[in-house]
Amino acid sequence: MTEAELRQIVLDTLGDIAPEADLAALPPGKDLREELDIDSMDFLNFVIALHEKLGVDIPESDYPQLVTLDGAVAYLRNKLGI
Amino acid sequence: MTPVRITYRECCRQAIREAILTDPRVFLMGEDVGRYGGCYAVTKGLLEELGEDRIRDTPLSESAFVGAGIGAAMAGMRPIVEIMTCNFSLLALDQILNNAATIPHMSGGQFAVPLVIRMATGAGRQLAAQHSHSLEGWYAHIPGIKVLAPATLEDARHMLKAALADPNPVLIFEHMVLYNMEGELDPTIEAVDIASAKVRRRGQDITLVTYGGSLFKTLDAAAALAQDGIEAEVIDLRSLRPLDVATVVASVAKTRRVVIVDEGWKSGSISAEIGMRIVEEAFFELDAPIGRVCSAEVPMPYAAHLEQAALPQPATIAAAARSLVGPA
Amino acid sequence: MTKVHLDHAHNLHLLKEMIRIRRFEEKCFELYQAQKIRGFLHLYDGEEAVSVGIMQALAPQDAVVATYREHGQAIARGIPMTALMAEMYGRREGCCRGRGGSMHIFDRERRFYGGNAIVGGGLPLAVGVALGDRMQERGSLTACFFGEGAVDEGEFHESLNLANLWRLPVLFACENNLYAMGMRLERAEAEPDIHKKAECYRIPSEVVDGMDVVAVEAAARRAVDSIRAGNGPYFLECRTYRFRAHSMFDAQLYRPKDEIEEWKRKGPIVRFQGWLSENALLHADELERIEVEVAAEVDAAVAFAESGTPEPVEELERFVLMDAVPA
Amino acid sequence: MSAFVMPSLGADMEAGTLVEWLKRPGDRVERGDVVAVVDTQKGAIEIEIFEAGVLDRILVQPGEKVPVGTAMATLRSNGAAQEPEPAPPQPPPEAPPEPERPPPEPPPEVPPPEVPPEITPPPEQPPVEVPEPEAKGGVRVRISPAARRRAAALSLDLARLRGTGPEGAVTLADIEAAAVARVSAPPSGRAPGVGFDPAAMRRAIAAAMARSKREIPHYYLTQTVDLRRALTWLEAANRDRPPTERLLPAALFVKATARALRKVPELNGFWEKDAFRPGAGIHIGWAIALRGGGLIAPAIHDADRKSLAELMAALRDLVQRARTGGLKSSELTDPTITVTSLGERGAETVIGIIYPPQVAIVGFGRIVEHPWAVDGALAVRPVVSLSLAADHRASDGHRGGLLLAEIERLLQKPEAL
Repeated sequence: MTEAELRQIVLDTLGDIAPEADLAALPPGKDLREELDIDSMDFLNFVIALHEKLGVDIPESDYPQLVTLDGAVAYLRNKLGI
Repeated sequence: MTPVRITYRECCRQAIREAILTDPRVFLMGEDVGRYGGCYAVTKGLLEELGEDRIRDTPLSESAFVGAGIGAAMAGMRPIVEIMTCNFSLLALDQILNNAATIPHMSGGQFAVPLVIRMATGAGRQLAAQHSHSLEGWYAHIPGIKVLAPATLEDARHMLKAALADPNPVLIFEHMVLYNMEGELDPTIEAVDIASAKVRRRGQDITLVTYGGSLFKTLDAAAALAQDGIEAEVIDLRSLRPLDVATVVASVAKTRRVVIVDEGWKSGSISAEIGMRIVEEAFFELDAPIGRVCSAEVPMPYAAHLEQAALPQPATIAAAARSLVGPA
Repeated sequence: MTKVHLDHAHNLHLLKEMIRIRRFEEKCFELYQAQKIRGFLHLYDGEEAVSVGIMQALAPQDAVVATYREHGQAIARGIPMTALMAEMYGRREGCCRGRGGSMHIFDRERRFYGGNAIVGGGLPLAVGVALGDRMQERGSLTACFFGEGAVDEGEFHESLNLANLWRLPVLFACENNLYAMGMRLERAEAEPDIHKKAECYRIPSEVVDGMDVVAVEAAARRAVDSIRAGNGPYFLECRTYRFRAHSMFDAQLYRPKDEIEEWKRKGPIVRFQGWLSENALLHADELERIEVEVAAEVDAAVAFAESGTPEPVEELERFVLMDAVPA
Repeated sequence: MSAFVMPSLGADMEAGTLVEWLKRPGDRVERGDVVAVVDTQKGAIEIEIFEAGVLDRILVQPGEKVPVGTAMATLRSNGAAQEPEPAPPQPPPEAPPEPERPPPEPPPEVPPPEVPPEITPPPEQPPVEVPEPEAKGGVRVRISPAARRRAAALSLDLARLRGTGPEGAVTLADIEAAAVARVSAPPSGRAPGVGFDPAAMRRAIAAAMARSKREIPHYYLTQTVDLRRALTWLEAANRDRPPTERLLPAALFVKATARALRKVPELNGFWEKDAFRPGAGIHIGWAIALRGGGLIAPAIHDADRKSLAELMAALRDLVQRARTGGLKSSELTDPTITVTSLGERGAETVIGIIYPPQVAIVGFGRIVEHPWAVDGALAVRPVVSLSLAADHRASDGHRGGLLLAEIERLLQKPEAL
């Protein structure tokens, strides 16, 4: 899996949670929760979706690394070793 | 056991004869059932064999002899009363409703009315309005009685036995067009129940619910539909009260479409009741409106072409089914 | 004893009317076997004197209520054979557009209030027509025909009681032909003497030889005079016999063949025609002319029916509800 | 030469068996003479001939059963010479094999009536189970019940579906096809916000809130609650749970409120016709903010008896279905009290407006770090502002206070929730 494919999976997952959001315009470094009006329930669903799609375990303590698009992609690349 | 070739009329006769020979409490009463041999020749020869005491010709007094049948049943007999046709039963409706159907309940269970009333029913022989009614649906409205509509030879042969064994008044409607029907009686069937419907033809595209004389028109319609690749499931109700709704609902849940075929007039008919039961119990299974094919709401005309136009026909049944199945 | 005015013309009229009915019924019997007439068919052979006799005493404004064995009453009342035959062919040109058939003949113009296929069903109607006529002071009466089988129906009791209670102008004409379908009189009646039943309701009643057209006419005139004088209903028991089966499909297991032959020998036509000839009141050519005229009338009726047209199916539901009461 | 045929003696007589000839070939016959005897189901019946003439040849022998209309003998009309012996008569038409079923009286060719048999229109009563799938602009979608239920289950927007059923109605097959089409749709083909019509929802919220303010005499209480024990327990509990089973503070809030209501039942129920009607159970209405606007508070049934894991699953399910229009109307109508929480990005304190005909609403603000006196010393603690708005017709401030105190007490022992 390439980084671009991984980024697309993250974007798709965010799209399921915030269907009406314009993901193309999402600044990759900004806090997702602010940009996409995501609450704790949405964020939990985001983590669950990544866990199910990619088979990675994401402990609660790692949540802060996933709050931006770039952060999430980097974290997952590291986890998946790609 | 080689199957026996027999007519629906002969099945009825054998059932009556067997009942009288096996149970001293059973006797037959009705207009011209003895010397004349029965208006439809069902009881021909029984008077000579079983005698005047057990095969009783009555004067033309329907209210009196039906009421007498109720009284004899309450006194311990197991009478079979023949009303020549359901058209004449209107003269005995008060006895059937206010006595036979009501006394067991009204007496607090002190009296049962183990009575069987047989009637010919239906149209199709140009007997005009007063002799062509189909009133099974009316009687199926009444709590306290059971209403049967034997269509097959096996049911004509064995329903009477079960009806006589039942402690309640049981009305058996024999569609007059069926008397001449001939076929092979299944020898393996010794007895039948009188409460459940039967699937006479399997299918998964649409359910056709019917009873009595309309069964064979409905089977013809199903055959026609099969040519268009539409497999119809045909259900023979056999009993109109109690109604075996479960069998109907199970089929509708599979096919999701249903047409009810009923020779009665549509308004307040048994088909109306069946349709309502389906809506109450299988509303979410439906994928199309419930269809009905009934007689036109007119007094049955004598002229052949008008009578045939008024009655349900295989063509109209198949058309109703096609309109619900939509483009294959 | 009211006397029947027996002039030559009247004799021929009585004879011809009976022969008209007989030949019509014979043609119906033939046409049924050829599947031209269907359903139930109850023929009147042997009872002609009752209808013809009674109809002589009725006036045009009087009403008639009959039963399913009604061809005799219909023809004697003047309903054309053409309309009757077309009705049995199920044609629109029939007296009821082909909807009634043999058992349900109606004719508004001749106040023929129909045949009724439910035994006893006509009696309450007749009482009602008489009540309506009396309340509208029409000065007319209603002749109600029924068989002896009807006396066992509850409606017989209810109708006779009501008719005399309100002194209604009803002529109860019982055609006692000894058989209610397969039930011989004695096997059905605790009291086989039918006319006695009318006494329970204090209705004047008579027994009359239903095979003697003159006797029937005389009795009918006595009855009509009494009714028109305001004495209320009158009961006539006409003892007669039907030569044919109850209906077309009847092996007549319930009566011996010689009994039928015996009654045929003293049938209404044979007797009256014989009496006229013996008393030189009928010439051979007159009888010949009657037979030729009747045969032509019957053949014309058949031709009319054969050329009839079926009522369009689109009219099936017409008259289920009426738009208005016919004037 | 004419034929003497088997006559029809009754409406339902199809055939007859010749029993006996009463005349022999060469006999003279007159109209009305009885020439034979035929047996039927009714018994033996004498048969008349309607033509005068001389009986010519017999075609049917006694004992033979032949259908009505079959020629049984030939008749020479008067004076005609005996016909030369014609070819042997072909056997009377083979009696049609007795059909299994009654040979339907051959009805004259009756064209099916032009008027199609009237199919009674489907009953128009609205579905009970699933909220009205009004298409935009309020036009009712013609859809079969089975199709509607399936659409709800698949969270399909009905408005854009074209039906292939009677008069264009949407059928089950149409739903199945649409569902398949959606799954295979390219990712970008995102289904827009689904379910509720925002305008209709806004109208409904406005009406309810206005009525609440108009009719209900609210009293308000707030309390600040220390959450250190609760959050510490939560962190430990989530450490060894997979994401799908992890708990959020909301689960603790719902459970604590539900258990507390057992002690103060007069806050759990409805105010109807000037009287309090207690709830048949403790059904917590959990306020969910919908993306793109709108608020809905579906019920978590018997919240006091559910485990934290069950509550969490219920919360996730409600949020997911609320946002896709898959809620049952019964879930919207039977909460016995409402709990609202604005979450991490809400205000510190939220004080709600009661949702009629309920009699109370509990609010949880944002969890924040506050200075907190512990045994006389200053410490920093994560706290939450807990509020209650209650209907003064049904309860008094004192009872409201007891509820908040009980919630606080329960939150100090999260492991017991």
